[in-house]
Amino acid sequence: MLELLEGSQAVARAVGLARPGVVCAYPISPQTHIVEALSGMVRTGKLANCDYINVESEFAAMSVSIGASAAGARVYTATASQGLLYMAEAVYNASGLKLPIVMTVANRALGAPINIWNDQSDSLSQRDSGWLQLFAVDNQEAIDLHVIAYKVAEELSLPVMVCMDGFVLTHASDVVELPTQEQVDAFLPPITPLEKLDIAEPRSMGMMAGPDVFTETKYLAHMALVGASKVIKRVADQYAAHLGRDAWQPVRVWGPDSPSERGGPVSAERPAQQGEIAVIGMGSVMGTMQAAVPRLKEQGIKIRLVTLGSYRPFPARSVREAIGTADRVVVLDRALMPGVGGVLSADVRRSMARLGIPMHSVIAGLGGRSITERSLGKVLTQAKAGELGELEFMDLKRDLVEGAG
Amino acid sequence: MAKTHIPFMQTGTLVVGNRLLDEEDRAVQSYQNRPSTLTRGHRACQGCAEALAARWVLDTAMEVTQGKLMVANATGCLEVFSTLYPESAWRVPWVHSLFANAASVATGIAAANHARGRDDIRVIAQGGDGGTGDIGLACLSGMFERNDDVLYVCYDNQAYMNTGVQRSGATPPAARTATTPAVGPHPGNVFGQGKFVPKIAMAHDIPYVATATVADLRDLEAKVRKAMSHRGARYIHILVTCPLGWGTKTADSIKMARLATRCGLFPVFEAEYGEVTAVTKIRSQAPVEDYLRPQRRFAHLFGAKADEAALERIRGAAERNIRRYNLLPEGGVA
Amino acid sequence: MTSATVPPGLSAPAGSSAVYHTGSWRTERPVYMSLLPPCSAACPAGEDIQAWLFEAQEAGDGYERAWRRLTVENPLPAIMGRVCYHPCQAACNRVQLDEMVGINAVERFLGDLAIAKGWQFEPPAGDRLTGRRVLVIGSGPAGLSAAYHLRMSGHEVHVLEAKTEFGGMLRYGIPAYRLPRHVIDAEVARLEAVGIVLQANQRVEDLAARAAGYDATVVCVGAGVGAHVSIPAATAAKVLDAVRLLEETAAGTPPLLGRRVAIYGGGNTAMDAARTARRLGAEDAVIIYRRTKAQMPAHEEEYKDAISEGIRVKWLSTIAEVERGKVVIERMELDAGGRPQPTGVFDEVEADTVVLAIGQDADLDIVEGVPGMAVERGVIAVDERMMTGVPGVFAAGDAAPGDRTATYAVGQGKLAARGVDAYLRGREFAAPQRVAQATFDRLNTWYYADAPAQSRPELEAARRTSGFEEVVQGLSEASALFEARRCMSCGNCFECDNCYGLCPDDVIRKLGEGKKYSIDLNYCKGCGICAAECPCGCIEMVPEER
Amino acid sequence: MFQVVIHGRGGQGVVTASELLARSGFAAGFQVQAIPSFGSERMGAPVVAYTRISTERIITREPILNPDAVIVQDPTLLRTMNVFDGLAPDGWAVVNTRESPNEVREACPDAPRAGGHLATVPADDIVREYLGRPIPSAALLGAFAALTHQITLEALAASINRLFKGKVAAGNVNSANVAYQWVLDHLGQEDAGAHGGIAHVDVDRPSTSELPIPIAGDPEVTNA
Repeated sequence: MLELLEGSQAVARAVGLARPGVVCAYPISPQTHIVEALSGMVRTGKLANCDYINVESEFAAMSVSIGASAAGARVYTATASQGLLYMAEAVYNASGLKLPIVMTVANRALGAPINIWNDQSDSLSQRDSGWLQLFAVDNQEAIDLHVIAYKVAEELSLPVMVCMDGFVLTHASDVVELPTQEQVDAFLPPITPLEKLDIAEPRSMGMMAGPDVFTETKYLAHMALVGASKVIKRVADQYAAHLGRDAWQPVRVWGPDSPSERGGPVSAERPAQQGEIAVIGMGSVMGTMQAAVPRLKEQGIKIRLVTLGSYRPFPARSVREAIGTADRVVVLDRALMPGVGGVLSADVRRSMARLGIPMHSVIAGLGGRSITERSLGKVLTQAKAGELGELEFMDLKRDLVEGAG
Repeated sequence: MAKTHIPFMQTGTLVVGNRLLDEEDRAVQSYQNRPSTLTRGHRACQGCAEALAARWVLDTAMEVTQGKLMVANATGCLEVFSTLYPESAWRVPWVHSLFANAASVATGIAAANHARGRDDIRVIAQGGDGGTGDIGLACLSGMFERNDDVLYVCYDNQAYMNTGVQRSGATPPAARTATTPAVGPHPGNVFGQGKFVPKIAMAHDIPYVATATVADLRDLEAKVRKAMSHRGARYIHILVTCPLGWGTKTADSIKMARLATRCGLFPVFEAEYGEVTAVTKIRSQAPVEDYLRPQRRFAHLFGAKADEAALERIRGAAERNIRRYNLLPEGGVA
Repeated sequence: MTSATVPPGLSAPAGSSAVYHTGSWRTERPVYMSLLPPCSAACPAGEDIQAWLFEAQEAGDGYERAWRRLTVENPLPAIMGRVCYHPCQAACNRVQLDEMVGINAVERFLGDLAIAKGWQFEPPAGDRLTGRRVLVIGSGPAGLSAAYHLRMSGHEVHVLEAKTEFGGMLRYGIPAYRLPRHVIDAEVARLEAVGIVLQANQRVEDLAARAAGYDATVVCVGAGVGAHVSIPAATAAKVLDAVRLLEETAAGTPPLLGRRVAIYGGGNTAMDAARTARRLGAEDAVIIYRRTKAQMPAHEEEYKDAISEGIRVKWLSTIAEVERGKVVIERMELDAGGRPQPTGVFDEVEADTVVLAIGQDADLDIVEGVPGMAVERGVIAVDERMMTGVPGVFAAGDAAPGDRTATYAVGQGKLAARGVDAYLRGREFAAPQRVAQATFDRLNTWYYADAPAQSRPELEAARRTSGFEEVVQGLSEASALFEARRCMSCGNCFECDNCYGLCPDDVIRKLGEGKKYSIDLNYCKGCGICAAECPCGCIEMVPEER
Repeated sequence: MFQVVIHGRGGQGVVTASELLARSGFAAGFQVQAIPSFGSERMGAPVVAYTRISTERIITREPILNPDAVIVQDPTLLRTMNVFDGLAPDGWAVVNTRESPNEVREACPDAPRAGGHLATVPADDIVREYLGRPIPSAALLGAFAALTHQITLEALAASINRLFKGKVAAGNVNSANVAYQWVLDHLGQEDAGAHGGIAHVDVDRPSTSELPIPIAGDPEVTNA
């Protein structure tokens, strides 16, 4: 049933359908509406057999999640921006402990200067944390992704960040469709943790590892994420099949000639080819980008969109395949490594190292700067013309920076 | 469990076991088949009172809960010496996450148990003084303020021993640590205002707060029992001797804790809902010097350069405790 | 690494640390000791006091176990519980904490309880009977003790008593108000019950003749002859010795003493004589003693009891002359060496009778002229196993060298019995090993509950002097138990579980009640807490030899 | 695709208006999208929200740069910012003010020039009367319905009743109803304002029976 829902409300309902046992969070914009809604669902009993814990910090939120997950509960939390950094120590810990926590990151910029608006600096800063990071393009994907995330997390015994652009998605009302409780129950059985605190079989979790075994634990963590790509893909396909409709994909390729309006996985779409520009990005910017494509096409600029739903693990092979023989690659990067360039660009560059295709990193929409079809069009026009630099800051106000510093 | 009057039994409840007592009056530590929740093979230093206190606390809790217990442990000596992979000295479902978050992890465990209707499984969080009162204070306070069903136990050895004896918020004035060396015009730790976490705990009006030491097992066991008889947030703060950090003989770990209480520097009491309800009176008062002198961390207070002014301030602290908690028995002499 | 693969969460099963042996860290190891407590060290009868108090502490059935443990060494607890001067208590470590443990009173409690309950000794089992026959001459404490221990060793024992009733000085030297006769009867009867044959009215004149047919003989004839000094005395003056006074009183034919009695001497016998005189009707009994109170040999308790019964003492006085109705005394003063010296100052004390309590001598008629038998300083010379110069003839008690107390006699009787046993079995006599003492500094007295001593109730003073009713009443059970529990078990594990409970490394195993503990040296780090916190000091840290 | 920008101040229900508008479009079977542009604003600061109504799936996430219609919830904004930025000359605008459309045009050069494309509504007066609180959103959406016909008054009433209950719902529906009628009554009168406020409104107040949706005294009736 289609509904008009604010993204946060939709996500809260999706999380509720997954029947978590413990939800805890600390308020930070723009994640608040999600946990507010969940607190209400727990209070009213709509979400039964669930404890909602109001904690005193994000660090505590992740810590409570760790405890609850270690005790075998399905756990949910949400955060953003500074909150994610404040919980960073526990973020790494949760993945090290192999706890299948699902956390929504309502992507937001990092200060200073303090800024509450959307970019993706926060979750991307945790790219090495050992968590899976899955991105939603729109609120429908955000809904689907939360259900998928639990299934993936629990199958892999790894924590998952579901990343959705703050405000742009969390606070936007869209027409979406939630799966039914029956559908989710059938898809997502009760959690059976690989390992948990168990009075019947007491074990010690979170032990110290010496030099003799630490490398091996990290190797295993690496291999677990490498292997996760297949699991993610399978689960996403299962989910779509289960619901009988299109749903989130770890990598989606789209062009004006795509058989489906949202595009499809690499296997179902042709890769970019000569004469085309492959545009790679994550999150809501890819919606706006897609909207800009028809006008660009009119200008003779052929675009193939590669939308990454999975950032960690990074689907390098799919990205390489999707790029195909494109003339050039433009990465729309919502996060910056100062002194280096775009965060996502670095991953893309690594995956296409031997392709010999020029790549442009476009830093776009930092701190809530609007990403417009017009600006995207401008960038791609420049790209087509070979005028785009290797690293560009979209809509940079030159007058504000020239002479500064 | 209320302490009951026990007729004269040679050693009464002063010793661990007493064959003259009825079975039900005996300490859990005296049970031949006690849980030994923290068992042999751990790598604590010789004479580690923290290891001892932890076994006491958890064995009692295991007894009370009939084995339905889960434990969250902060980073620190207790964690490091007990769980170097692949060997764990714990015989209880146990998890270590981070330094600062044991209280929150415990909250999560309790919530998970509650959500699946297993409130019969109880949760204990434990950490050292740094993990509790310094870096972990926010999580601890949150757990208290929400009145989460967790017993938090702090093993206070008065410094960051795990990292090589640096000063913590619980380090006593004048004590030498690696970061408060005994040099300069005011050697050792500063005379600050102190941070006594039990009083911070009491400020949350939680159901139960108690202090204890490793010198009085029965008192500690009774307090753990009492704590476990309450629901909600509870806190027990245990003074544990650290031979390494204090510079004491390994065999003197119990004696030093005893002297800490006998001189009044460490008050032993219970508080319920923010009010002190019981005080363990000083059985036989000792001068603070008796407590300080055997500790190398206070060596600069004695000898050729005896720091009488510092000693006087420490005496003052002991007297203040004695007055504040009414530590002397009726008649005022112990 | 012990695990084949690294588990995903790097977890480990409970208690898996057992594979890690921390015992290699140790430089000292704790060792459980059994040390000689000062009470036992001081007990002339060699009682393992700590051991039987340990049993008594448990009350109920523990009393009988305590009594049985006690009577392994001393068959006369009801008697000794009354007349022993309990050097054990003077040695008791608890004196340094609060007050000594009332061991003697507990012994008496157990002794009386045994009589009341009719507890008997276990006679030697048939397979332990040796068929050897031993003659014991004298049924005083030494003789009874020797007879008991010999019997328990499986020998046939025959006791000959010169007097009409058994007990020797217990009966004839100690007043009934201190040692009621039924108590002696009961403990003697118990000895007869295990097959010891006692015969009264058997004065032995010819040792060799009487010893014929026995494999060994123990001479325990005591020291029943009152010592005399030469004091100028008027013929009308009535002078008798304390031994006679006590003996005749005991036999029911007390001598007439008159209203005022002077007793000469400062020992326990003097106290007994004075108190007996009061009971026999003397209105005034005054003790005349050459030295000061501090030098008085009488036991403090005996002295106190005497004073509380109205007995007076003239210190630093000697009797210069006895006249009718009075004695002339000379005042003495102590010289630099603490010895009394006459001053030439005289005084008079009214006295109808003078009782001499200045010592007793052994009655050595029996050994006179026996070839090989040596008498030295008025007693029969013996070797370390109490054998006289005559092979197979042993001596014990007051007739042998050593202290003249009933308890010492019991101890000597036991020693002689061991000597006899070794002699009969042709074994080397093994002198008892002296082990390290449990001194006070070894204890951790923090662990003992604060508990001052219970004193035995005493008969009101006015009632005391009116007869020979027992003055010092036994402890009630509660009080006896209290006293028993005041024992600190010096140097001997009493299973307080401190080592077990206070080990930070969980390396001590409790083996079950009565079985004590074992230390797993694979893990013991040698911190020494167990030794430091052992209340009774029975754990010693011993350096590791590497 | 019909794109609407709503300007107002924090606390005036701008975000709610955006959602009500989207919801009303959704009720009519359209694809919709409502995006509030959040700041760290508190009560009183300027707020803008965007609503798209379309027959096709809406994939863009950009802010609306060239709206088809602008709703101005607070008249004070007219002279502090260009609320009509990007609006096509033949675009639509609803302004909460007692001024006449031409008075608005005078102050704002980018305001719709075309006759009948700019409606001014004394929405504050209306909601003061029918709602009792200064949240003019529903009234302005009522006016918007009358002006643009992009949504129906019935759909708006249904959306209001979905979001609110009881007296608040009834007050908002009534306000929307009255404003709707106001626009019908005044559309094309480019110089007609409501300078007399609600008193002026009262003079020409239509009888309840003439309103598209009967005025509800009893909120239960409205909810039903």
